Amino acid sequence: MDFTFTQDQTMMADVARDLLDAECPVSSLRALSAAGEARDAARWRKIVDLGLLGVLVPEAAGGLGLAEIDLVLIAEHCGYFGLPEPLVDTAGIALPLLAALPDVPRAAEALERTLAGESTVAIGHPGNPFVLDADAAGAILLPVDGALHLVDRADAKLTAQPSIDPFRKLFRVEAEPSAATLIADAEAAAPLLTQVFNRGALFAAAQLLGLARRSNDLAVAYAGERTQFGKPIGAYQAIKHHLATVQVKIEFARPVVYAAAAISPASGLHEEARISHAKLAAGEAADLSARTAVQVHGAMGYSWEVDVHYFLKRTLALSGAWGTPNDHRKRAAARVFGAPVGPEHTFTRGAAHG
Amino acid sequence: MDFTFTQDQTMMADVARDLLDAECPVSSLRALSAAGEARDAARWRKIVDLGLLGVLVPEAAGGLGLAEIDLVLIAEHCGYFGLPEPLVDTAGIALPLLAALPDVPRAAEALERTLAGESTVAIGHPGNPFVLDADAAGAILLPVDGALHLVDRADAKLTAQPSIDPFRKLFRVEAEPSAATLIADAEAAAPLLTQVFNRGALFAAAQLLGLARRSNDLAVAYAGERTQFGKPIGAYQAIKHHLATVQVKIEFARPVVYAAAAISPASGLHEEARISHAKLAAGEAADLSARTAVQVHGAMGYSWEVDVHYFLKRTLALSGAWGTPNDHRKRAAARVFGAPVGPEHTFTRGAAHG
Amino acid sequence: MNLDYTPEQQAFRADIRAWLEANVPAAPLPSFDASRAGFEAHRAWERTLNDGRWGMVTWPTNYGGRGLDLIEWLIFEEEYYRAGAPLRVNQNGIFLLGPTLMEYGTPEQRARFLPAMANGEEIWAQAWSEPQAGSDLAAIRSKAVREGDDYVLSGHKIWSSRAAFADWGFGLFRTDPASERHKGLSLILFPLDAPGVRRQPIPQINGEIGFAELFLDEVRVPAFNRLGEEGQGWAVCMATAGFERGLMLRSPARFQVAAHMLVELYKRHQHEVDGTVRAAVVQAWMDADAYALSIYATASRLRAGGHIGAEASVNKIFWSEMDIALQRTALAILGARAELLPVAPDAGDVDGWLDSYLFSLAGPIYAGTNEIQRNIIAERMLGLPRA
Amino acid sequence: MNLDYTPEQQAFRADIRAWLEANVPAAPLPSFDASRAGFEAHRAWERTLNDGRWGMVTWPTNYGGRGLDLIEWLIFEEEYYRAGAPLRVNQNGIFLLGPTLMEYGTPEQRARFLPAMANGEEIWAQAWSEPQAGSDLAAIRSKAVREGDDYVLSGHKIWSSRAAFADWGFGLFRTDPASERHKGLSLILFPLDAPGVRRQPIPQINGEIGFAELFLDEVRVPAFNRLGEEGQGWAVCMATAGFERGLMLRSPARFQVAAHMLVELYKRHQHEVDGTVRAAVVQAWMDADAYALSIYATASRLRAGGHIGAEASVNKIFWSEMDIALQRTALAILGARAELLPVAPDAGDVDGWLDSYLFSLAGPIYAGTNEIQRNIIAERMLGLPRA
Repeated sequence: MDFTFTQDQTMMADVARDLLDAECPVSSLRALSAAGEARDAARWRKIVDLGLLGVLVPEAAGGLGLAEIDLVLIAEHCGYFGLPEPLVDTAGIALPLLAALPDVPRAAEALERTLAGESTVAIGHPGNPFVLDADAAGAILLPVDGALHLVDRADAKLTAQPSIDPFRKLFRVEAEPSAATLIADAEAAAPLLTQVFNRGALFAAAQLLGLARRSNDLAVAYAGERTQFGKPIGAYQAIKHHLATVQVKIEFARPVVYAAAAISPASGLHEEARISHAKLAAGEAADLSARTAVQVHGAMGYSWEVDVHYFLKRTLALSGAWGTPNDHRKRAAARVFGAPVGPEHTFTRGAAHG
Repeated sequence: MDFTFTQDQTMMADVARDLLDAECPVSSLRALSAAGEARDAARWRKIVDLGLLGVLVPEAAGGLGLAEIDLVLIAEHCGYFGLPEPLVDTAGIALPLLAALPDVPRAAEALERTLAGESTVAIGHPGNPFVLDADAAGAILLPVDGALHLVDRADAKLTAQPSIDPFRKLFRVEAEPSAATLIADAEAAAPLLTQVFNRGALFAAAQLLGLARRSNDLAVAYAGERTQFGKPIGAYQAIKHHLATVQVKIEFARPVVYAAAAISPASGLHEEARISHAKLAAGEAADLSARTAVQVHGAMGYSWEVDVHYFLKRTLALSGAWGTPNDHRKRAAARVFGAPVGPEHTFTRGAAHG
Repeated sequence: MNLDYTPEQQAFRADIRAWLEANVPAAPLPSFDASRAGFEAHRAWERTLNDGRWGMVTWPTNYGGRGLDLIEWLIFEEEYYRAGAPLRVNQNGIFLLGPTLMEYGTPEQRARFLPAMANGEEIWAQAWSEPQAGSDLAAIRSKAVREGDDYVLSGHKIWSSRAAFADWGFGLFRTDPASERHKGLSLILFPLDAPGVRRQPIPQINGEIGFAELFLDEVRVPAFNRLGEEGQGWAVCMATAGFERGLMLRSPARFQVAAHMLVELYKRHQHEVDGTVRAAVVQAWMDADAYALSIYATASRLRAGGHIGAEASVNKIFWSEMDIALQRTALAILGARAELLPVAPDAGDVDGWLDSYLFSLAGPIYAGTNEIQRNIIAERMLGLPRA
Repeated sequence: MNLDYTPEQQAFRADIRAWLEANVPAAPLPSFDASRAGFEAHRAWERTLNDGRWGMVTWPTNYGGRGLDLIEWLIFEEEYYRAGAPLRVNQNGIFLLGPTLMEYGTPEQRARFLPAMANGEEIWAQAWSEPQAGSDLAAIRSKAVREGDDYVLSGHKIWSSRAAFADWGFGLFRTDPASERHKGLSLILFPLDAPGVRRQPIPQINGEIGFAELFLDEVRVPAFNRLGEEGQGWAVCMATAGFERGLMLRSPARFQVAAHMLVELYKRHQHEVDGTVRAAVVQAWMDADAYALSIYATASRLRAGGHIGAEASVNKIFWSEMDIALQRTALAILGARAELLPVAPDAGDVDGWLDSYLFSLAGPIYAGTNEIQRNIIAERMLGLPRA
């Protein structure tokens, strides 16, 4: 029992954070959205070169052979910096899925090309109505009737579904499944799709935790600068207490997200409830944090000019992606009412669904 | 359309308030509970002498022939002062029920004796698990299999059910119903019992509104006196905002309670939803107000020595009496999902249950 | 107390309902904050309203009104929102400046400004805030220097709603250069196309431009444009802000219609969401209902000679928090689709909920933040000591 | 990061579970705050615990402990609460003063006080607050005058928990009469049966007497009883308060057991309540779980050499608000029966929920109000400017 990150884990996360700090300032988001773009190819190249995409890929397949807990801090930083490029979905969801199909040549090839930064793979899942980044991907993972297909982007019909978040390019994807596109039949696909959903929810939670921290950092900074009635507004107790309340939410989402990562990958009743708890807690923290940041910024918070809205919108989008709060409350309830509860079960694993 | 009280209504309420102000200080509650008593006979006599019991009783039966709206402010004051004696239940529920049975001699007699202050009538209802004040009553209204009986206290077996509120004497009541005790058969009793419940909920709401105001008044007064870190705690923004938040709750419970009274007696979908809304809104205001008052009083708020706990306990008890929040949410939902909504329906009446 | 409408009130409701059914544009007008075309379409609608004498039914007949009372105003608003009629592009004029003109304006000022306001010829922007004077409105630095029969205005206004396209603005200016805080301010009206006025639109969170910055560089206006006495601008402005926070600007009907839409949205999706969402829908309806009842009570009291006090602050807090809760509930029902813009092909019934949610976040901020409102309630209503 | 228990930790859990199964009294002990008999029954239980070397497993073996780390402490607490073992009547001693003695006490002081604390011979009351010094603890007026080898204590302490029946008290006294605020205070231990000590019980909202006032009139104690340097009492006390707000006093297990009971209560009544109550039950479980995870993370960090900072304030806010929400949910399930005392013949399964609810209201107040905690978070953790 040791609920601390290893030195390796924090070092790798620090490297990622430093890269994002240097390469993903809000000015770059502002420039991208002004240009109507959603991706910065140069930044993506640097991320690829850092080798972060293969964290969850076995060493035999060219990755680092690590686990979710090794990626969770990096996903949190991606949320914090509002990274538009698909590092989290690629490293956290798509590649471990492809790596789980080593005997499927097309999957292995897509894995290799993605690891090399030559292409990306977009992920369709019944839990999400649309596919993110399908236009920029070389191939799209597409569940059809429970089976899993990998279709070339060129063979798919994409219908853009504009999101409030300028960096989330969503699409309805239609494609003709065939024996050629099949990479896992329904039986083989079922556990993989479960893992995809759990990883999606886990890493969305990690990003939401980062978003929560970012919005509060922005609000704290502004509250220290902005003066009204002769003193910084951060000296007023009302503002202090708003920000402290957000901080409490953050502090109690954090260990849940990390604990969920520490027990991944997994699919028991306990583990799924913890992942859902992480998504709920981080989502609530991020939501309250973003709204509080708007409020602390006053009218500025409602303007495009101030940075808050980028994180508010990402928060809104990720709150509904990979399971809504409603979906995740249901999974938490399934565990509470379907398995023993009590202090001796904090770290219990497994248990089939009731 | 005139959403103001008449001069007569406010004058009568002011008279009641002045009486309670003089006769029901917290010191009298403290003395009563120290003596293990729940009633002050002298105070009850003064209330009876003021003629308040007959507000809802027709003039022909010796009352004032008025309506719920004429009693609502008085009930609010009873809540404000934490009156232990059963003015609200007697004038607001028991007597109008008895008055609705003019052809039943035993009902008429009980009405007459109660109006004269010689006795009281306790009220059993399926919506409440126990009967309040059954020990002190001369007779008890008891629904059995849908029919309504009036049993002498001496013929009933009472089992005391101690409440956290020292002035709420609750009892399980068992009695042998007979033709002699019957005052309304099931068919005649059904609408009467509905009215009993609606009046019970309405006047509980009015008392909760008064309780909400009282707790906040106590907190505001203490916040102006108590000094910490060199200034009154009421000068700190955190305390100010707590108390302002309570005041907002109070201000938006108030018109709902009054509107519910203005359309009573009635039993349509709209009216019942409004009464339930009143009970919910006043209950939430009273609950937040009492808890905030404890918090503002600091450790003092947790002591028996300070007055807050009397109002906290009454709030707790009345929140569950005459329908729990759960029950009342259900009635509000029945109206929202069972009848047209929209701004033109604010004052719509009637509509049968769906 | 009598909560039934009179036959006259019912007849009035029938009249406005019939007129709206005949006149409300079938398709929604484009936003007045998004383009000049949308702005002008709304100006035309204001003219249509005025032609029917429905512009401001509470105004005296000589200014195009009907001289009706606040209860009829509420009925008008109920029908107006129920019919889905266009938002009022001139709300700064008709709801804020108009009543102030009637209270503080000279007969000449009323004659000059009210008719053109009523028929939409002149659309008004407000210009309260400055970069350093938001919640702390008394920190205003913009100045008005008297030169003969004119004032010369200079300064920098911000968060000026409608100023991107409007014709006129009104705001506070320091007429006494030696004054501080609330003293020495005057309320002055100025044309937005006057020489020396530069407008800089402020894109909002949702990409629209409901606000602009105004840079005033020696803008010359006649002293006639000062409303109220010189140096009394703060008192005049507070009266106006009272109206803004209070009765007129946030009609209960607006929230009741939103609650109605929420109920319909919920009914379509009730099997996709759990009991917490159902309870939130019912709560939204109850809150909108409570707000309506409260405003009817206030209107009745005002009609009987009462005044609006700190309850303007109470109302502000209630409706702004209710609005956010209501919009959030809608997003909870929409689930994963909540992030979609209405133009998305698969948007389904996302409608304008997302935009309304973002707009609702401005509620606790503008016209005095809710923090300021709570201070006001605590100090003026509850009598707690000032810090 | 590894969230599995080691075989040693699992064996430790099995040991304490077996011991508790064999030793926990079958019937609950009477409250230690309600009567001398209840108090003494709990004292006897402390002795039993100590006899089994289960009194404080983190204490060194020479004081009756097992020298185990904080993870084992958490496991101990989980099993302790799971078994429904008696509340710790000496918590002021073993959780607050004990660690402070180990940190600041001389070897002689530790030898004098720790064994008697461990075996329950001496039960401790805390005496922090004074009538004018609640949240503003530095406003303390009680004084300790040095006379030779003694201090002479005078003053008025309030909200002294356990003081109605306890043997010893500890509190801050002004040893430098010219000092102000945080300076010139010393932490002094004093017997509650010493001449000059008068105890006045304070009945609580629930009628029990967990607190007393202490009137000290020239109470003479040896200077030996001063813990830490003279005038350094504030620093010593802050270290103690850090522990109080932080890790020891509010075991996650306590809330997890409460959440477990809530789940069982809900299961019995789920058809009587709606989805909001169900969601609140699940939320209570999640919150208790999050609290446990957070404390495990802190314990892991402390074991690796970290220190507790402002997260003590974060914890305080979280558990106190969680506790109120949890208890309120239980009352919502009990419905109309919630007002009943457990002695009511028809109380059914109301159990101790009402009392727990009332007690939970003290959570945001004691050991520094949540308002103070939010100030601390804002200023020390977020770096916001002081007012």
